Amino acid sequence: MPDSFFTHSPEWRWWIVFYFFIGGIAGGAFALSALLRLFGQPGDRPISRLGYFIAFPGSIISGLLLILDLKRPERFWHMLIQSETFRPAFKWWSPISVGSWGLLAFGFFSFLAFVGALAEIGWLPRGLSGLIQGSLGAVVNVLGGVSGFFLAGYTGVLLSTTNRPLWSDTVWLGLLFLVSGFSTGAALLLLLSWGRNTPTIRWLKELDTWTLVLELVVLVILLASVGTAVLRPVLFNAWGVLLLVGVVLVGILVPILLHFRPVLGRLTVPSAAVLVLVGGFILRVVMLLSSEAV
Amino acid sequence: MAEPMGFFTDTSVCIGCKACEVACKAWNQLPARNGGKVQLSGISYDNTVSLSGIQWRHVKFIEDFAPDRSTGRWLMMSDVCKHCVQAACLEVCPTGAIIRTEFDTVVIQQDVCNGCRACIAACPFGVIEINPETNTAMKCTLCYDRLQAGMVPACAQACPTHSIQFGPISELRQRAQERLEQLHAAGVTQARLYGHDESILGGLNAFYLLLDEPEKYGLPSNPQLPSRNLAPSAALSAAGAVALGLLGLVGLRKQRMDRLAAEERGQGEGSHAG
Amino acid sequence: MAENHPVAFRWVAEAKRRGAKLIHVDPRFTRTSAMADLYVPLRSGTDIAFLGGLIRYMIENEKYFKDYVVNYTNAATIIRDDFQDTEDLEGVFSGLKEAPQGTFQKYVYDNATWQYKRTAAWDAAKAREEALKAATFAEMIQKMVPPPAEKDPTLQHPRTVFQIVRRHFSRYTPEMVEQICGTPKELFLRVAEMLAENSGPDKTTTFVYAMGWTQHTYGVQNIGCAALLQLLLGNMGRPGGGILALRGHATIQGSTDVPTLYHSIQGYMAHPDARRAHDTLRDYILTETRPTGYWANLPKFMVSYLKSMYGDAAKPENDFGYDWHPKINGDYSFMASFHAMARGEIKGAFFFGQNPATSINASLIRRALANLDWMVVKDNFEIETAAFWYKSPEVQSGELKPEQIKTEVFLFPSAQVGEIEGTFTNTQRLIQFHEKAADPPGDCRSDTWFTHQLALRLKKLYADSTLPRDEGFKNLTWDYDYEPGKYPTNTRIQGEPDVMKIWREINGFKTDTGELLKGFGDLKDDGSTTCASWIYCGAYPEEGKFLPANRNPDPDDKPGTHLGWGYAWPANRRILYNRASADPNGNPWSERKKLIWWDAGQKKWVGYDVPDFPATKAPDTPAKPGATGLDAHDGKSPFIMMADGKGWLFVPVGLQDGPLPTHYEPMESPVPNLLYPKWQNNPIAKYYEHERNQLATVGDPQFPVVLTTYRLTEHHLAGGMSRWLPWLAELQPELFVEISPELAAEKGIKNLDLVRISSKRGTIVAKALVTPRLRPLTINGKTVHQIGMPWHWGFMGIAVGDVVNDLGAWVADPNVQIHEMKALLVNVEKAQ
Amino acid sequence: MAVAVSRRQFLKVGGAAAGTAAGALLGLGVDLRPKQVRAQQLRIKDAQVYPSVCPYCAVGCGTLVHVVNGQIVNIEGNPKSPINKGNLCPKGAATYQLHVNPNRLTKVLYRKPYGTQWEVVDLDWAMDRVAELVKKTRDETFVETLPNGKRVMHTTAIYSLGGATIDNEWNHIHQKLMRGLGIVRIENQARI
Repeated sequence: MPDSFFTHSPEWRWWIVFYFFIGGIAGGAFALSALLRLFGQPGDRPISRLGYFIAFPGSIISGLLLILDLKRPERFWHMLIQSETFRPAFKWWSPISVGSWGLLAFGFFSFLAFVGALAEIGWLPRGLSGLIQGSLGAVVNVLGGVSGFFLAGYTGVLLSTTNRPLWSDTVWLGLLFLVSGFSTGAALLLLLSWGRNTPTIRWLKELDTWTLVLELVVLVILLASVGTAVLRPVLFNAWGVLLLVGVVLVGILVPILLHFRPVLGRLTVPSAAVLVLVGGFILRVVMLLSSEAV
Repeated sequence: MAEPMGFFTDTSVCIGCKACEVACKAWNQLPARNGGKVQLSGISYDNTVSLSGIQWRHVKFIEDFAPDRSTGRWLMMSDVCKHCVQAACLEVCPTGAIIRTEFDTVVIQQDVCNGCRACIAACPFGVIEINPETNTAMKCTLCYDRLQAGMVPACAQACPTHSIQFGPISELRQRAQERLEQLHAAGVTQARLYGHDESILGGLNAFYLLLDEPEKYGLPSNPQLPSRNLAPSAALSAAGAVALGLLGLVGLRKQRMDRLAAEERGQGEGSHAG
Repeated sequence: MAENHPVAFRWVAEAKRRGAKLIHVDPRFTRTSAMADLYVPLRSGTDIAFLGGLIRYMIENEKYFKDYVVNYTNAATIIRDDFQDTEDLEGVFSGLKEAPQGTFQKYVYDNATWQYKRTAAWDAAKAREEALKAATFAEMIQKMVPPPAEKDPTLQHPRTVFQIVRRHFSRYTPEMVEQICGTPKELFLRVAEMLAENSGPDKTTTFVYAMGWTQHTYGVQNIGCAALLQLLLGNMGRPGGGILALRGHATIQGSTDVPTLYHSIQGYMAHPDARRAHDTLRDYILTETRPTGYWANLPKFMVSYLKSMYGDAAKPENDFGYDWHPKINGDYSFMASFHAMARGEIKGAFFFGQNPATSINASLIRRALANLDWMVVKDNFEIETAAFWYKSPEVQSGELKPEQIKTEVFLFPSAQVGEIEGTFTNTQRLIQFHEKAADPPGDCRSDTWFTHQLALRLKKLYADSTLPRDEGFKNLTWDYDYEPGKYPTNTRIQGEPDVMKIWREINGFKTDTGELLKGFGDLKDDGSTTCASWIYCGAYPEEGKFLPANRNPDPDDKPGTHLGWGYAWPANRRILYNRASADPNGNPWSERKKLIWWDAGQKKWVGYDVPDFPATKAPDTPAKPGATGLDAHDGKSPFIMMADGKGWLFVPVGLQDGPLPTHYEPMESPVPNLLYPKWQNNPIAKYYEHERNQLATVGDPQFPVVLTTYRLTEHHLAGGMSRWLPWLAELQPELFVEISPELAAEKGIKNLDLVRISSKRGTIVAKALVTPRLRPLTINGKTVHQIGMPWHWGFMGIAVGDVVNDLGAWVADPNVQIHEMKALLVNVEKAQ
Repeated sequence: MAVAVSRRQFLKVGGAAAGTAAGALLGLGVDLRPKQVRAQQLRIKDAQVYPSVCPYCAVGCGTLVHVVNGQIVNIEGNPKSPINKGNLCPKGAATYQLHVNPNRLTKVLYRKPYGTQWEVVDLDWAMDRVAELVKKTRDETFVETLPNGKRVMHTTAIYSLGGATIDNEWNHIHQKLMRGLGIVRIENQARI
């Protein structure tokens, strides 16, 4: 029996599934927005603002979900501050520790960007739009983008840094979640800008398609790296079917197909986006719960 | 700093009486599962089933008989936290709740733990779980309170057959070696030690004498630290992030090229509206 | 042993570490088997066949310990010419006759022919007549001394015990053992060889048993058979030898010594009995005293006992109140009493820490409880017995209705061990004191408090009676209240008796000075001493010195007898008959096995234990012809309680069912008795007839499976002290039945399936635990399946389950009336 | 102490020897910080200790009962006892729950003849009532002599069962009371 089968389940269930999903979207969306801000055109701004509007609430929800998942939620601050000495608690080799700081950082930058975006559309004093413009904006975008990428990807690294079946039997999970976060972030942006057809949208569509291809490649490598000794008990069952149908078919292949063959007319893009989101969600469900079921 | 202390569990003399389980619960005031009202597991005489937040000692029963009963053994083993020298739980704990004590044992500080369960997923032996009464992660403390008072841990004191031996690690290792040699001399060639040296997680401060493969007892043959995956996993993710960024940039560049090309063609229709 | 007495097994593990070999003989592969060097399966209830085979092996292969056998046992003694063995009578001994009414038996034995052949003619009846005329008890006893028995130290005479034993066991060949027990011959022979190798001057073997041997209709003979074997191997009275009973209750030994048992009064004296020649004190003494050996002192024990009962009112002129003392007139044992209760002959009952509603043929017991006018239950939890009237299966099924049960029920909550001070006597006869740590909660009271308070109330109720029949009770001494000003102040409980006053009475004192007695050697038969329990005399030798509270263990290195820890009766001796640990000349048999020995310089016995022998009696002391007591023994007779000072291979008196053990089948058996086909069962076994107490026939096709019952490490008895404890309930939460994979396959039963188990008396349901630890055996060419069930469960508490004892039968051993829950016939089928 | 040092040295060597980047990381991943010492409160620190004996089987293991403020807080094996040297079986180890247990009865329960439920009654009342019943039944069923003229002075209509789990002192006074009253159906667990 593989060594990972002598372990106990941490019972990271639905709170964590949603956190990983939403955190991935938020991180991905911010990263996309940052790309558009740093390297795009002024015309890309509306979409990037949309990304900020997604990212900040996403970070708040992420934090809440994470706290709700704690068995002692009132002690969530122990992640950041040592309860005995009140000094900062940071262990770079503990993904949860790093993740907590990462989420905090992401929350901070996405908040700045959120404020900046509100300023851009006139809901807040115009001066605050400097948070996402100019050199200050560049700093916010670079750091926020990096922490967004981090948020999307560390969740997989966290799972791999255990001794659980599947999770710890591969080192590709972080990458997979990162890619998936990016694609679902893009999908949500596409969905929310339903009906528009701008270069930014086309860029997003294109990007999402290639990201999905990359996701499929990473998923295949991941499964191959896990090996059948682990796959048999973990995924050679209903979970595996869900992975194939829900993620590979519905969440990846069909959206790619729709990209090249827009058979649904005006509904093609949003449909594909919805499917990508569904697939991204199912990916988290399968990756977390199939291991939990062992 | 006191000398490293630990358990040597000699399964060859374990009679499966479960005194260790109850003595542990009595001393640490741990509740029975569901108030004691549980169902028969059907797994030999094991009804506590596994280590958990309220089960810090657990006796395993393995019935190993040939169909014609020409050979037959009933293996028993009292399982416990291994108090690894390289402890996975301690490594991943984000709050600092898990500490290494002056006895080289690993203890979860109950007033610090916030129940994130990283340690549960990290432990290669399935030792830790949440105690439903405190909602914190719990496991054997090697009776830290008793150790500080110079007392023997409750389970080791209760164990009637010296299957659970407590003492300084150096002494226990020597005793284990002697016992192993005694058993080998008596023809019990299957006997082996598990976790007595640095080969497993730098050494287990609760190590075992087994009468068969570790897997037979539900022990991983080659347990590792979770951090083995950290660097490669993080590196791949970082590379992925760079790749995705580049993918985006390529797209943006292509977009710009397209626009420039369009402008060159003199078609000024603004496509950026909205 | 590892199953039910894990801490005692500690020492087995220790011995194993030092090279000792462990053999486990059991129908089931248990946690003890798991630790054994050799596990030997056998069919439940065939232990005498197995042990008999070993006896034959030792004799035929001359593996017995000759010096020991010749000097220390009655092997050389010649038995009366008219004695006939089972070999002569095809399965019974001489003296079998029809049983009188009311014994629950078909036959009984007259043991007249089992006696030693005397060197001169002797008329016991005439001697008794003479004795009755004697002035003192000592003179009476003197007149009862018989002439010596005939002996042949060469053991060649055909009527020597040795030759009779040899002939008696000649049928128990390894082949016969295999056919009866189902134990492969090779395995049996390995046991025999290992036993022989590990016995002798330099080594000893010990036998350890529990209910697997006792709970049979020949339970006493099972133990006797082991004793016979151990005497042949020279393993009695020596360190590392003996036969150890693993008893199941904290003071089951104490409650037998200080007997809450109907058949005996203090210190193993027979209860005065209207069916025997016990009419007067002198009759009683003449009937019960063995004139030679230590029992010759019985008059002192008895008179001191009567003094403890009736105090100053017990005088020589009124036979020390003997006439006030009740006499028994029948079998009042557990099953007999419930039989009487089922017939409505018992009106009131007390149940103290015992739970009969889950005991043998429990359904019948629960129905019997409904016949009581009143009952008192005193326990820690609401046990099944207390709740029978609304919660029993019979009420659930509607057969009994609470509105129709007249019984007035009291349930008194009890104090637990940490809340009371007192003593327990463990299975090694060691009396240990436990202190009170805290008050019990609420209205919980010690049982001592209860009985004391009840007695004080009854004393008051009878204070004005002038009826002759109440005279005894009015004279019964009852002085346990603390002296004024001495009552403990750190308690809110009032009315506890003074435990040390109780001990004054148990230990005894001089009636004139009140001075505590130093030991039973101080006892007198003239009323100048009072002592409730002669065997406990000496535990409290002086004020402020209470030996059961001693806590001075030996240091780690030596000698390990721990004479300073607690107090073992008699006289703090740790190994009984330990004179046998030295050879006839008084030297240790070997250096390894030395315990006590004769020190010629000091002219006394010395060593690690208190000698169980007159301290200054030299090994070369000759027996005094015609003397009483120990003077009748020479210096080479270790077994001081026996009339001849020898270990009895052949038992002329004391056993109801024969002087030698004989294999019979359990009352319910799947096969006929191969050894003696004419006698299937113990001919004098008891059977308590009742319509709800039917037995299956031999090889009954409706009940083809052998059921054996047992206990688990995780629970205690009927569960009254374990099934209510969450920590224990979770360890073994539900009733199960252990079934071999072979039987399970045959019956289509899978692990954890619900299984119905039925006997001729009842049906219960349990979860299946299919395990290779059980195995079918081949008995005389026929496959016999055995199943096993632990009997801890009941319908109250946290861990609940059907009552396994519902399956049991009221059949009993004729000596001690123990039942036969270890071998029953049942049927097994899937429940759904 | 020497061992502790060599063990930590091992970790450093192990980390360095791993060579690869991942290996180095792994080495660093192990917590090398100095061990922490944290004072633990021993819950029997100020307890009074009473030597006792296990109430389950007849092995007679020595136990220690710890009491704080009049409450039993712990019961464990007595290391001094030559019988068990501190060891206990699961039952003995659970003795604490025999004392401190929510399922435990603390009041006298009484069920009237033909009653359908328990009533809680006063201890004194119950004792008085039992004494009355004993007297009544004894007086109604007492036999002085049998038809054959043998004197027996007993009643066989009252039955007392139990004792093997209860102190010797109780066994003594109880059998004395019973026999003093002429109650001869006295039994305990020894026979079953």
